[in-house]
Amino acid sequence: MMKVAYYPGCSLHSTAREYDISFQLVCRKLGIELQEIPHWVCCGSSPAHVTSHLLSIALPCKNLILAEEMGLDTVVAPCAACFNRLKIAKQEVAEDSKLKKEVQEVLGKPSAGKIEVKHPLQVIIEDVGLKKVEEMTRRKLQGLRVASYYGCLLVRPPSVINFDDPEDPQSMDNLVSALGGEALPWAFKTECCGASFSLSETDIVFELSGEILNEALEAGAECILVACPLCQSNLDLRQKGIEKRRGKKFNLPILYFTELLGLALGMSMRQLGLSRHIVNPSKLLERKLAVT
Amino acid sequence: MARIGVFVCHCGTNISATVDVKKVAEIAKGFPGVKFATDYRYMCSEPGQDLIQKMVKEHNLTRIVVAACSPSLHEKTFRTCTQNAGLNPYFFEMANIREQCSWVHDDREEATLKAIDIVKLATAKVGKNNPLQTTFIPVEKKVLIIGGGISGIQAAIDVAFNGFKAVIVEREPSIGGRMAMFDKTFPTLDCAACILTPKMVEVNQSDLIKLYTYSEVEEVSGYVGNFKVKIRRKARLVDENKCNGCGTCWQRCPVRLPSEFDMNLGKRKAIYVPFPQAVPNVPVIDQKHCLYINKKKCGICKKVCPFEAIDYEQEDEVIEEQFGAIIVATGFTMFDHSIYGEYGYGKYKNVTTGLHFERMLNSSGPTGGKIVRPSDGKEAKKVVFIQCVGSRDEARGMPYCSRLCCMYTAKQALLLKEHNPEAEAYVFYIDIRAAGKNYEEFVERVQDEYGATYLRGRVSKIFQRNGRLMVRGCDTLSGTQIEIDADLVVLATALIARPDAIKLAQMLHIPYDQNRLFTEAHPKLAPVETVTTGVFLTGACQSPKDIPDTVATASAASVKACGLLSHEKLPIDPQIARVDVEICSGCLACKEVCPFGAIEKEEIVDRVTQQKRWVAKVAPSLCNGCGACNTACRPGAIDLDGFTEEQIFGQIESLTADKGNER
Amino acid sequence: MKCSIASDKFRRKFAEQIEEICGERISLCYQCGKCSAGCPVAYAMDYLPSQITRFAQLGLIDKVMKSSTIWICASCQTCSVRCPRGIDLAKVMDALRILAKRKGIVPKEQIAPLFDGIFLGSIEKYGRLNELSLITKLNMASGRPFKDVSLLPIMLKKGKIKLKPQKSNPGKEVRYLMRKVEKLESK
Amino acid sequence: MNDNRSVKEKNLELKPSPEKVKIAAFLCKWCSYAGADLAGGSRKKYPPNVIVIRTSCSARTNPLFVWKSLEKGLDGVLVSGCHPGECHYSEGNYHTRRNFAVFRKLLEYIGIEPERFHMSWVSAAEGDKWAQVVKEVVKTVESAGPNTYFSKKKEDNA
Repeated sequence: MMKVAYYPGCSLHSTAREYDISFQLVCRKLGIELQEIPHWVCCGSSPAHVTSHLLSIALPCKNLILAEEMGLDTVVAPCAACFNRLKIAKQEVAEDSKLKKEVQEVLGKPSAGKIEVKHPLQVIIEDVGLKKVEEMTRRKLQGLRVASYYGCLLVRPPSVINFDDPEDPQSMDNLVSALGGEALPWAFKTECCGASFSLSETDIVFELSGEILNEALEAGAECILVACPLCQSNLDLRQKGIEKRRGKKFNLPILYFTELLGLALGMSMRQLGLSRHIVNPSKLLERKLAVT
Repeated sequence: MARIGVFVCHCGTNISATVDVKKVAEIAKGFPGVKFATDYRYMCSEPGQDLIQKMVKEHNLTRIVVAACSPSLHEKTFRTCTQNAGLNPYFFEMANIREQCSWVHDDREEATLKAIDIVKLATAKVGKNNPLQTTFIPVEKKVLIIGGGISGIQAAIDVAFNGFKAVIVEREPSIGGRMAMFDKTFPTLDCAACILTPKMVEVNQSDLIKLYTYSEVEEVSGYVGNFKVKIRRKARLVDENKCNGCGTCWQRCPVRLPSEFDMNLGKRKAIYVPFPQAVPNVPVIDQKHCLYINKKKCGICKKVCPFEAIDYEQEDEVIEEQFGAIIVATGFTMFDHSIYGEYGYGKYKNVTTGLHFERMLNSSGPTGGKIVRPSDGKEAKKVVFIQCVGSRDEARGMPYCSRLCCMYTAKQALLLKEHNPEAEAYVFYIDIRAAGKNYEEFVERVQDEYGATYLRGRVSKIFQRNGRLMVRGCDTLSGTQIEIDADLVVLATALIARPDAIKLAQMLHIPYDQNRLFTEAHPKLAPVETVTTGVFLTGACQSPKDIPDTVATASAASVKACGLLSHEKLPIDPQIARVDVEICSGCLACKEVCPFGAIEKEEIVDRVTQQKRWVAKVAPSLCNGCGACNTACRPGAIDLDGFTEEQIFGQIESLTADKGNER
Repeated sequence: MKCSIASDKFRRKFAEQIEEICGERISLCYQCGKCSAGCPVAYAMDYLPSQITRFAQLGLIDKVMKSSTIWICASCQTCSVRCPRGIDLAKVMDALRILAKRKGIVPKEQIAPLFDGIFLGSIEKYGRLNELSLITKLNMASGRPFKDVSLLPIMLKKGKIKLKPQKSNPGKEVRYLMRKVEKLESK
Repeated sequence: MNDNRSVKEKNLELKPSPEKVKIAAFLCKWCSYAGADLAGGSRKKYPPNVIVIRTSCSARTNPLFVWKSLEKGLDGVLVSGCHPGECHYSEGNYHTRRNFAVFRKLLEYIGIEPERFHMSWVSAAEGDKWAQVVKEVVKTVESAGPNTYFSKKKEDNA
C-alpha cells in the first residue's frame, strides 16, 4: 500500500468538496493511503505571488515541512494552483541559496527539500499505472465524449512542473481512453479560464470560460473533465451566466477526473458527491453509463 | 643569448581600454633577454610591421614577441614580418592579450597584471625557439567538391574554367539541390529551373568535371595538396553507362511513393529520377520499397529496360581518390517546426513550410501550380505566412536570423497573388530584413502593388476550428490582437545545419559553431577559408545564404582552391616531432600512440658501442605535430618543435619566478 | 503625449529592481509580440503585455504602474511558455505588481489588488481561506454589494461555501510568518 | 633581475596581492584555446587568475608540466582539450584522459589537495563553457587557498 501526505488546500474543503470526496474514494480503491497534513495552511495562491515573492515561497514551504515531518516522501495536491505553488517553492528554494536562507529565517526551520510534490493525475498515471486502472474498471465509459481541460497551472511552467505537455497535454485524455471513453482532440486544453478573477474581474471569467465551453461544444463534447477546483468553479458555477451572455445553451457538466474515474471503478454518483455540481451531470451519466 | 623585442599592440582601444599597454611594455623591458619593448596603436598595420623590422635592425634583435590578438588571427602575419626582418620566421611568439585578456576582464589593474604575465610567458618561450625550415610537398591538381547544389555546381564550373579538374560528390541521385525545388527567385522573379538547368548541363558536359551522384564522402585523410578521400558510391541498381534515361522503367514501375522532392505533396515510383531535369538523367532504385528487392516479385523495370541497364545485384562501391583541395558545399536543411506545440506539433496538414509552397507554386509541381490545402486539395484563398519560425528563437530554435525568409516570404506572397488575384496574403513578421540589391524595393512592391497585408508580430497559436486554421497573432504597430481564419499557413522555417554536419567537420578537421555551422578562418578577412589549409567553405553550410551570396562564395572558394593548385608544391608546417637518437631507447611507445602512423622503427649504428640498435623515426610528411609521442616517451627522446619541453618548462618557470620569492 | 525617456542610470536601476524580485531580465525582450498575440486577457488591457515590457525597458515607470495591464494579467503563463527569448513574463508582471504595491501606486479602480489584500487578510486570520467573508468583504470594498448574491443560496445548498470559516489550528503561526516576511522585506 | 622587476612593479602599484591565486591552464590550440578566444570574441567575463599556456594538443601536456607548475608554487593547474571523440588529431585526448587519471591518483597519494588540479573538455564553439570552467576552477582553487605544499617541504628540510 502506497502512503502519501495529502494537501487538500482551501478549495477542497469548501467549493470543491466533491473533488475531495471522489479523490479519497478513488485512492482507497486503488490502494493509496492519504494522510492529511495536520494543521496545513493556505498556499497563498495568486494573491501571495503578486504581493510578495518571499511570502509566496514561504507559505508552501511551511506545508512542505509539515509534510516532511510526517515521515512521508510524497505529498499530493489535487488543486492545480496549490500543486503549482508547492512545486515552484520547492524548486526555487533548491536553486536559490539566498532565498533558502530567507525562508529559513521566516519559518525558523530548515526548509524541506526531499519531499516530492505530485498531482493526483501523476500518482494515478505514474505510480498506479493506467494498465492497472484499466484492469480495475467495472464500468466502461463507452461512447462518452469527453473534452479534457487542463488549464494553466497543471502544466506550466514546464521546466518546473515537468509532467505533461504544456501545449497539448495528454494525461487525462489517456485516462479517459483507458476507461473506455472517447477523448476528444481539441485546441483549448490549456487556455486560461480566468482563474482567480472569479470574484474580482468576473467579466473576464465570463469571456474566457465562455470561449472554452464554446470550443468544447464545437468539438462535440458531452462533458468537460477537469483537474483543478478553480477551473471547475469557473466553468460550472459561471456557466449559467455565460449562457445568458452568449445567448447559447451549453449544458456541459464539468466533472473532476476523479469523479469519472470513481464511476468507472464502480462507485455511484451519490457516493462521489456528484449532486454538488451546479450543472447537473446525472441525466448525461444515467443515459450514457446507466449509473445511478 | 637571444635579444628579444616586445611590441605591445593597442588594437585601437580593443586592448588599451582595459590594459595599460604602456605599463606592459615598460615592465617587459625588465624581463630576461628583452632588449627593447614598446607599444603601438595597430601592430598588424603596415607601419606596425615596419616598426618591427626597423627595431630589429636598430637594436640588433633576434627574437620577436608581439602582444596583441589571438595567434589564430595574426600569427602568420607576424611570422612573415619576422622573416622579412631577416630572422627565421619561427623566432616569433604571439602574446594573446586581447581575446584572453582585455576582452574578458573589466578591472584595469587586474587585466594589466595578467597581460604582463602573458607577455612574460611569450618572452620566456621565444628565447628557446629553434630555427625551423619549411619543407615542401607536391600538389594534386584536382578539387573535391562536397555537395551538388547551386553552391557546388558554381564552384565546379569555376574550377573547370580555371583549367583544373573537379569532382562533385552529391548524396542525392541528382545534382541541383534545394534550388531545383524553387519556383521563381527573388527579386527578379526569373524561374529557378531556367537559370539552374543550364549550369547543371554545363557541369555534366565538362570534360574537367566528374560527378559522383548518390555518393557520400566516407573518410578524409592527408593534408593540403594531398587529401586522400574515400567515397562511397551507393548502389543505384542501374548501370549509369548503359542507361540513357528513356524513362520506360519508371513509367512501368507499379510502386507509388510520396516524392521527397515534391515535399510529399506528389508521388514518385520505386525506380525514379527525383525530377524531370535530373542530372545525370539516370534513375535509382529505392531499395527499401522495391518489390523485387524485398519480395523477389515484379522485376518489371529489368524486363522493360531496352538497354539492360538494371542490375539488382549491384553493390556499394568505395573508391579512393586524391585531391589538392576540398570545397565544402553541403548546404542546409530546414528547421522542423513540429517542436512547436502552439503551432500544432506538425499535426495540422494545412500548416506547411516555404518549401511546400514552392512546390505548389511550380507549374510542373505536384499541384500543377495550384495553391491548395493539402488536407482536401481545395484551393487556398486565404493564406497566412509566418516568418521567423525557428529563427531568432533561443528558447527552442536557433538564435540567429535565417536571413532570406523575409525575401522568400515576400516573393511567395506576390506569387500567390499572381496565381490568384482574389487570394489574400497575410504576413506576420518581426522585422523585415531586406538588405540586398533591389530587395527593399521588392518588399515595398509586394505590399503596395500586390496588397499583401503585413502584420508586425509573432504568431502565438495556430489551431483548427471547423476544418479551418485559426491563427492567433498580433500587430504590435496598432497594438491589437488579431485572429485570422486561414485556408493555409506557410511557415518560413529556419535554415539550419544538416544533422550530420559535425561528422563531416570532424572528418575534415574544421571547426563548427554552437549552431553546427562550419566556421570560417576569419569572419571578415577569410570568409571562405577554414583553419584547415586546403579546405574551403561555400554556401549555407557556413551560414544561411541566398542564391546570389551562395554563388559569390562558390566563386570565391574556387578561386582560393585554384590558387593553391596553381603551385607546383606547397609548404608544410615544420612544427613537428623530432627524435634524438642518442637518447631513444627504441621502446617505440611513441609508435603506439601516434594517430597518423608517422613513426617507424629504424636501425642505426650506436655511436658509442658501434652496435646496431633500433630507434624511432618520424616521417615529416605524415606527422601532424600533435605531441602525443612526447608525453609517451619515457626517456624524453622525442620533442615537438614549437612546443618543446624546454620551452614549456621555461614558460612555467617564468610564471612562478616571483611566486617563490613571496612565499 | 510626448514622453521623455528616463536616463540610462534610472532605467538600469528599474531593470535591476525587477530582476532582483523575479530573476527575469527585461532587456532580453526584442519585441516580437508573441506574448501579446497569445495573451487570453489582452483584450481587457489598456496596453499589450509587450508594450508594458517596452515601457519598462524605457524606464517609463508611471506608464507601467498606472496601466490596467499589470492588474489584468491572470498569471496563466501562456506568454512565459512561448517566449523565444526565454523571459518568464508572468513573473515580470508579478514583480511589477509587487513594485506598484510597494510604491503605493495602485489604481483605485482595480479590483484585483483589493481581492489580493482581502484574501491574504483571511489567511492571516484563519490560516486558510474563508470564501464567504472574502465575497462579502470584496463586494463591500469594491462598491458592488449585491454582486453574485444570487449565487449564494445555491452555493450554500450545495455545500460549496460554509457559514463557519475553516481554520488551520495554529492560525497565529501564519500571522507570525507574515510579520516576519514583512520585516525581512522592509530591510 | 627578478627583484628589480618587483621594485618596478611596486612603483607602478601593480603588485599582485599575495592572496590572489594563480593558475596555469594548458590548452590545446584547436579546441580549448579557440574556445577561450571565442569567449573573448563574445566578451564573456571571467576572473583573471588563469594564465594560458598554448599547446598543440592536450596529449602534448606532459603530467610533468603540471607537477612542475605546482612544485614551483602555482596554486592550481587546468588541462583542457577537445571533447573526447572530437580531437583534432582524432585520439589525442583519450591519451590525455588516461595519462591524467593515473597522475591524479599520484597527486592524491602525496597529499596535494585535489582542488588544485582540474581537467575539462571545451570545444572551439564553447566560449560560454570556457568562462564557466574558469569561474569554477578559480573558485575551487581559492577554496584550497595558496599552495604552500612545496615551500613548506623546503622549510622543513632546511
